[in-house]
Amino acid sequence: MPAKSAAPNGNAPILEVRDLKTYFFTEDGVVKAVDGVDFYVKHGEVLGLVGESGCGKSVTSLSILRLIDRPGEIVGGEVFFEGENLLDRPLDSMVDIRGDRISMIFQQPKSSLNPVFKVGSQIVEVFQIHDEKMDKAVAWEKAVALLKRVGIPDPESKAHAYPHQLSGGQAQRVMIAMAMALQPELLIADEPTTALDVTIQAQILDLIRELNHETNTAVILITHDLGVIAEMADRVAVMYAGQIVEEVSVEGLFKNGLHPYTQGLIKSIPVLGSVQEQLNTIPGSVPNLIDLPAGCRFASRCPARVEHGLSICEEHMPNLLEVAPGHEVRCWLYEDAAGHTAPLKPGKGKKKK
Amino acid sequence: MMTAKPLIEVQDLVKYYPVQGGIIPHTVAEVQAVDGVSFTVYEGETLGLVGESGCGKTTVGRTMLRLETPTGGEVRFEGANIFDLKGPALKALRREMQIVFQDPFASLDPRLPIGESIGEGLAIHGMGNGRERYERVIEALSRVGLERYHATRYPHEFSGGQRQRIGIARALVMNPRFIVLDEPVSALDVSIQAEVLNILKDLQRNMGLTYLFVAHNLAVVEHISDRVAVMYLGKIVEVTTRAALFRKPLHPYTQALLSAIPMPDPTLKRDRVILKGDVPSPLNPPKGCRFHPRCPIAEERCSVEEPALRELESGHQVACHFAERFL
Amino acid sequence: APAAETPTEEAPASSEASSEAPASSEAMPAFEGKVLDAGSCENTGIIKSVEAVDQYTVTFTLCQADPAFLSKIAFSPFGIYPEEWLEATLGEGTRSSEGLERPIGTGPYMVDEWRRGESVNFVAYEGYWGEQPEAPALILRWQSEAAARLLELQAGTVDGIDNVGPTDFEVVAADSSLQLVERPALNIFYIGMTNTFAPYDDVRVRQAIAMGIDRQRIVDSFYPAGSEVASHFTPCSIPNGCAGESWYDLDVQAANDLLDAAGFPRNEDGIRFSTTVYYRDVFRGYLPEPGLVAVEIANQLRDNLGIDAAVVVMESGEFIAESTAGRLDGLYLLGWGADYPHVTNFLDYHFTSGNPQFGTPHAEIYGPLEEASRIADTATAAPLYEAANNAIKALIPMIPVAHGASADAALATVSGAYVPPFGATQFYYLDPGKDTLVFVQNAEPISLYCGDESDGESLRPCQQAVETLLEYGQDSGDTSGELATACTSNADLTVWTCTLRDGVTFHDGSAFDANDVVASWAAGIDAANPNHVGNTGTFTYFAYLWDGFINAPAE
Amino acid sequence: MTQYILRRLLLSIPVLFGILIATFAIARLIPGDPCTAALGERATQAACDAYNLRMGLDEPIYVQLGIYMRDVLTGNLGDSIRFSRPVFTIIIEKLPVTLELGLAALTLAILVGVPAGILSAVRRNSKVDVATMVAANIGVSMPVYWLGLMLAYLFAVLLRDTPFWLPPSGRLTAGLSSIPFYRAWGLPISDGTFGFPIFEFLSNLYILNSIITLNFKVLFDTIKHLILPAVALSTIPMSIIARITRSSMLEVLGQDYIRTARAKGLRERLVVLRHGLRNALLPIITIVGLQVGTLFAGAVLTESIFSLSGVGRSLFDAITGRDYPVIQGFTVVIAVGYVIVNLAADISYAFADPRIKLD
Amino acid sequence: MTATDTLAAPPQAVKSNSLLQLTLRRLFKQRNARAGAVILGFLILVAIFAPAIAPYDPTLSLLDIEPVTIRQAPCIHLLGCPEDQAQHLMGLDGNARDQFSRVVYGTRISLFIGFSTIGLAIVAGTLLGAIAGYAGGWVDNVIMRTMDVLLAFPSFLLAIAIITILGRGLQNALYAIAIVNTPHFARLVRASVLSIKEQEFVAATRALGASAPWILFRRILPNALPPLIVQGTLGIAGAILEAAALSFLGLGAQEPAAEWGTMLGRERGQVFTAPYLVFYPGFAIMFTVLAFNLLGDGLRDAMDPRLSQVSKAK
Ligand SMILES: Nc1ncnc2c1ncn2[C@@H]1O[C@H](COP(=O)(O)OP(=O)(O)OP(=O)(O)O)[C@@H](O)[C@H]1O
Ligand SMILES: Nc1ncnc2c1ncn2[C@@H]1O[C@H](COP(=O)(O)OP(=O)(O)OP(=O)(O)O)[C@@H](O)[C@H]1O
Ligand SMILES: [Mg+2]
Ligand SMILES: [Mg+2]
Repeated sequence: MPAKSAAPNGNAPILEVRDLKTYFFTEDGVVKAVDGVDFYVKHGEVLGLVGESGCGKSVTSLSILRLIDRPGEIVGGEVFFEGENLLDRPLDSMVDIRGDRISMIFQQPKSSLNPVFKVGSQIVEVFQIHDEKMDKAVAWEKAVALLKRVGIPDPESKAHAYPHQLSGGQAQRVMIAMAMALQPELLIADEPTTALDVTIQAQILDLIRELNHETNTAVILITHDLGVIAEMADRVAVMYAGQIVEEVSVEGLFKNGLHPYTQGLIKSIPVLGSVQEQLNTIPGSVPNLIDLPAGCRFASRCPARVEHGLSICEEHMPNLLEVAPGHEVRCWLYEDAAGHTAPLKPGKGKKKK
Repeated sequence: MMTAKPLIEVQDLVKYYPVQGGIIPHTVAEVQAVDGVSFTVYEGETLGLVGESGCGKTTVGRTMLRLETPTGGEVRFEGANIFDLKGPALKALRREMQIVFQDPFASLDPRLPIGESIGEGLAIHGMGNGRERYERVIEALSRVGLERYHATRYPHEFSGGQRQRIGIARALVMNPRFIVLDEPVSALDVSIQAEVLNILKDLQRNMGLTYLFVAHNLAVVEHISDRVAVMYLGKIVEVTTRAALFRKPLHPYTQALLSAIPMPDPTLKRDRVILKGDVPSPLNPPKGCRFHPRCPIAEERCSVEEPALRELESGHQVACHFAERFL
Repeated sequence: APAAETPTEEAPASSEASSEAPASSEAMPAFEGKVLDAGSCENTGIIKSVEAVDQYTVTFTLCQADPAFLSKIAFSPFGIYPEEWLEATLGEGTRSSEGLERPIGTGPYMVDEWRRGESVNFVAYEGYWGEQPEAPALILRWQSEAAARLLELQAGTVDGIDNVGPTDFEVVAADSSLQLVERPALNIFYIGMTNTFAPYDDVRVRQAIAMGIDRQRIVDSFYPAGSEVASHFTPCSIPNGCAGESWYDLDVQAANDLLDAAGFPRNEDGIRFSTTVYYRDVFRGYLPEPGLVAVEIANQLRDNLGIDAAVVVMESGEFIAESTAGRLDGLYLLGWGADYPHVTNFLDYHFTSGNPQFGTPHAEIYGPLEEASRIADTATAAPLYEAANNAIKALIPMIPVAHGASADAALATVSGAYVPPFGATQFYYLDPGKDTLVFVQNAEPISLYCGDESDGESLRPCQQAVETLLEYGQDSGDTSGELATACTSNADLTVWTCTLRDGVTFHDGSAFDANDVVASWAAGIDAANPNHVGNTGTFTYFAYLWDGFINAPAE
Repeated sequence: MTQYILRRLLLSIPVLFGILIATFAIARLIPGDPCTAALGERATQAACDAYNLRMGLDEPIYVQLGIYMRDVLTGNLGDSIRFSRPVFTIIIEKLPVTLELGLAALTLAILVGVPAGILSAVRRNSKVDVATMVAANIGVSMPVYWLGLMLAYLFAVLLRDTPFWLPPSGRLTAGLSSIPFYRAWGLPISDGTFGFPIFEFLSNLYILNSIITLNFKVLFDTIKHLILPAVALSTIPMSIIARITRSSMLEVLGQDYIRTARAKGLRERLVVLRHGLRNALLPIITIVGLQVGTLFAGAVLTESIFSLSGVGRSLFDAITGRDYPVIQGFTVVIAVGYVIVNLAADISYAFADPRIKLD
Repeated sequence: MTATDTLAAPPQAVKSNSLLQLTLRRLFKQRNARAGAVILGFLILVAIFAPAIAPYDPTLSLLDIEPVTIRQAPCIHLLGCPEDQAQHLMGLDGNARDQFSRVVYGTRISLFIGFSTIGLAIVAGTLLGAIAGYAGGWVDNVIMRTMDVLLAFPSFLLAIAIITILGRGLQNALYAIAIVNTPHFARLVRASVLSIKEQEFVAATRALGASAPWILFRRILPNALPPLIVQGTLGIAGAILEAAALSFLGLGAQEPAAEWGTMLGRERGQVFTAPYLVFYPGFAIMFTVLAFNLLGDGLRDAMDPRLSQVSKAK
């Protein structure tokens, strides 16, 4: 495992998201895709964001760059980037942040590149957007250099290729080249390898790690693959139905995951080399984001709730509380009715009846 | 289990897809999707088939069920070559062999209540009257953990995991002996994936089914398979028991594959073999050993001579000139 | 025609043309008169021969007396072209666009250019033998929609328009900046029937319809002012046209009695029988609103007589072919416009023994007609026409309905505007008060070689450039001299001698003489003549007015 | 790419052959006698026989077809029955009228339709969007000829004596004429000159002709006459283009690469115009090609209403007049032109979209 | 507190929603579609109750019945037309028939034209397209090249040509329009068949041993239906327009039928003198065509897979 980099600027986070709420106002109702998300990323750190499909990971990342389109809208919260609340900026001036200071790579590399432009010129565009005076030829050379750097064979000629002429792995490398063109302070990688084969995934993850090391870029790595998290992340935030339910260091997550959902998730993955006869499952399904329950969103599926016979779960929403240094959980098992951390260990819950 | 008799023998299976081109469209090239694949599936076992995207896994499965016309080779079901069957005989065979697809959404007709989807096979084969068919559908549903009232609902009303269970029920209702599971859990979230895998295992145990389990996720394959075959670019490069494969992989590709899998354990330290380059196109596969351009141990010979699938240890076959090094 | 003696001085425009003409301007050679001769009357219609007796005298010899001869030869298809020009541009193998688009005649205007799709442009011919036109330039355009034509006139962009729509008569009359130029109603609209089809084989049915149709209502509602209900088939302004009894009055009761008697009782819906009203959707002076009238007649048949009639519109050509061959099994709406001012033009064409149009011809009708057609004197012929008209009324081969008025319109500033009853307006009489006279007609001409054209839209421009031996009066069918100063006949009307005008030159500068007359007639009427090519080769009016070609190919 | 184009060309050959057979069949299947149509209502049987002999109408049908094919392939479209003129010449005269009208309408349709569609897509569900789409829906539902009549009524009658008055018919005000450029320049070109049809064809495009001869009076007059028919004719294609642009733009704006462009920091206007429009234009090219057919249908009616003597009107007249050679010639030219336009659209699509197989 | 004791209680057996119901619901959420449906409903009512709505027999000439002249201007009492005159909302036509009654009756013909032509075209197109798509090979080639040739002619020209062959009249115009529209449906069905043929649920049916006709008629065609319905609705709009245009030229419906295009064509010369005779029939055509266009657009959106994904994600 590569060594985790230490935050150079002390503990001041480069990005801090507070109580972010992004809703989609659809014909069927309001989809509360992100409903009060809090987390932070420190300089040079890799934060993993995990959760099941549809829990709001992508929407969260898009909200940071304010790329949410109608019918979606960021309805509340704050996104502090280097101390500035991005949500207070005029939307027009977000273009100064995007691509320059915060950049992003997406899950589907091939569809994320414009099919009618050469990949070289799509990289050149990044330079020219943020430095209008830059000479086209200079920009092109820089683009070729970047392609070389991300390991594209024969970069001079591949710069002239159109996206459809690249393989998925190559396209993702082009995306990464584009994202790192201006050496951003923060890189958001939204499931960057889901569409790729295992062997190619390893190459791409390697590349992101390299970027993180060499330029000290902070990374938010979004994935639903706990294996990727284990290999890449320093800290992890677990999302469930539009909320962060647990935030902890990566070791802490696997050794001492506290939230019942986290635990269920970890137990349900088949692990290479350890043969289990039955896999653990999480019964039921994710609640409808339009019609959310009043209490804990995991309550209906929570085995701990049944075990402990907690009724508060279905009535009130627990808070995200720090239960140990650098370890936050959103669960009634660890909170008392007054909103303080309760000294509870999972499996030994007090009966609330 | 290993003493069981072979249920299906695949021999030198070849499937090329013609590529049309030219001013007057004609076949200008062939995609060598499957190029001489042989393996045996024993009664009651699960054979895992892994490999990267596009290496021909699906094609193997579909060709075995005659959903594609083979270019060459044989597939014997209990000794009879199914490629020779026609008409009623073929129809009868269809009851024995079933398939569950990767995409749980695309594999169900969106305008049919799922009960009808499941019962369709019974109707096609004229099995039983309406009532009996209905009962069997309900039974199949309950086998996969769904309720009676689900029968009248439509696919879009189900979650991915449920849909995949419906797909399984559709295969089950025919009482088949062999099911090709073509990446049945790849599209699902981990928690749902676990649920489906559990069902598959239970069913196999209870009904004595034989599976060909196609997947690209090695951990999943390891979890469910008795034996595993690894494919690379239309060829099988290694076949062996689950234990042997994960303990002592003999093919450099298998090794790389295993090491490339991110393990959900941050404390684990591994020496990773990161392969260079991309998977080459099956349109124009490399000469000699198809893996040699990316192989860390490739030598001159590999680019000229194609390695045969050799049995190095009992029940452990490898297609590599230098596999002995890893023994 | 020998080239002009003084080719260039007066007519510079013709210098080019005259240089092409054979150079024979030395002393006048002895005149060699050409002859067109059918040999016998077996091989021709009425015309037996046309002969250039001397340089300025032409003789027409006929196979039978023709009292209408003078009226006929004034008709524009019989215009005179230079002999050499005909050979050079309209002969077999020599026909060119020049021949069909830029006719060379002797008229006051010559065709400058035919801009296809847009206009035919004329300029005054400076060498014209008569007076120069009032407007030095004439532009003829076309527009098929009556409303749009009127709009152009109202906008003042044109000086005159053809065929004012029936509903627009009042509009024009009421507009002080416009003038309505009415054309006498020398036509007949009739409802045709074929007596070989049931139930029209029963004269009682025909009579019932004749009495059951309210013709007055049709004329009042669908015809412009000046139109009248027909009392006879032929308009009264034609001598002998109105001889005999007038047509039936409206009598619905009597009509129904007749139908009852004929064995067509009403069924429970009040319907006696079903039939069809055929028509073509083509505007004609005799039927300005064909669609409306067809529906009106169907309505009247149903309401007055209990006859259920479907209205069927047919393609024009097909309609004419079917109706004139007597193959339509219902009623059909057709009419006739006078070609020349003689009663034969109406009656003989429709009711001769050989015409199947109304089914089996009636001897009671064609008998007197054949006899009358050889009589030149109007009064002598009168009793015969009276007999024929009375027979028509009694036997009802068709029902005459209306004589439709039609009118042109012009700007009030145009002086001398007129519409002649026969032939087309000669625009050189009109003074628009400016250099160019613009006139809009219904449609584009088909070609400008009018020996082979029959539609008014082609004949009108032809008539500006090409002259005939005689011309019609401005307000009557009387003829007067044009290229001929006079034509006289022998006593039995079979030999006509025309004295030609001296000193007339064609637009190309060549001089006009008797041989040009013979050549022009030969091209039209002699099927064996090498110049008998024309546009389509039909030469409709030569064949029809003269009862067939000389040397017509055997059928 | 060349291979793609060649293949597309090759694929159109059977269609072109089909067109030839079809046009031949259509002309022969039309009931009625060409003779009476050609020679008039009073033609005699003898004249008709002679006529049929002359026109080859007495040959067996397959011989006629063979002759017809040979003639068309050698560029001989025959002579009009009614006008005794080469069909080719007639096309040279009529086609420019329709072309000018069609191009004007198409230009108008694109110039209005595309921006309207973009605006509508970018401001989805706004008032602008709703208004544009209501207008577009009304536009496709409007009968061309009716709109033409209404426009004529409005501009020629109601607005008479105002500066907005527009002429309801024709190509030029009477008295004005567009002098062909070769004559205006005194070029020695006449009927027999090599390439004359081309000169004549070009000079019949009045706008072009009056521009190159600097005759602005005629130019403005031509444009004035063109406005109403072009507007009437353009409504349906305009509405269709606006709708396609909108939906295509909406689809494109929802694509992943648009998000990428935004994430790069590109300004919204450029995102829409550079990344969005470029991709959204692709289906529009195809639609524009197909609109040529709509334009033609409209031209038949528009030319009738505004009395323009173009291909549409002439063809309609030829059909009612049973002028076989004209029907055949025009139909072949129109169908072939239509095929070529759509071929061109396909090929330009291939140029515009790098994803189409480059050989 | 029973719920706390079980996990993920099974959802109650609520009434199931078929895709059709879903589509309909989505359809009626759209302004466009709602407007279209309302107009269409109105028109259907007008068509059904035409005899009750129309004050006069649409073929009755009022000459001699009322003191009228042909093409008399509208007389509307509300707008000040004297009460002692009979009311004619849209004036009288060239045959002195009440135009309002004719416009009302015209609804019947136009709706009939729309539905019957497109119905025919869909049946023929589906047959041809399904055969071509499913059989492939030379059958496909022959059918589709023929369709290509038909498509190579601008459709209106083709329709005119067909009518010229068959003869004028409403019935022949209907055939012509049906023929002209058939290739579009054939293409659409073929494309659907080709793509649906490759869908996994078809492979699943094949794996069950289904025969070719079974697959074609039970799996493929029902799924090819949605685009067909959309195209059909829009096609009806086009067909009504085309039929009216043909009638306008005198090639379609014939007198005395109260067909809007015929009415318009007959009186087009009156646009400057009696504009009401041109305005109302034209407006009626536009209104009707608009209804189908709106509905078709709405249907397309309602069946759009992209939109259905949003609801799937929930
Ligand atoms: N445009 C939209 N309109 C309506 N709902 C939306 C829209 N975009 C996203 N959502 C909803 O927001 C929720 C969160 O979506 P998001 O894409 O963030 O999920 P995710 O966690 O990234 O899932 P995945 O792993 O599948 O990418 C989902 O339930 C989705 O249905
Ligand atoms: N119908 C077809 N026509 C042409 N080529 C095909 C066809 N089906 C599959 N192929 C090609 O054959 C090769 C093997 O495809 P196959 O679907 O069997 O791969 P796979 O191993 O199942 O991949 P994945 O993991 O992506 O499902 C691929 O290169 C594919 O592009
Ligand atoms: Mg996501
Ligand atoms: Mg596969």
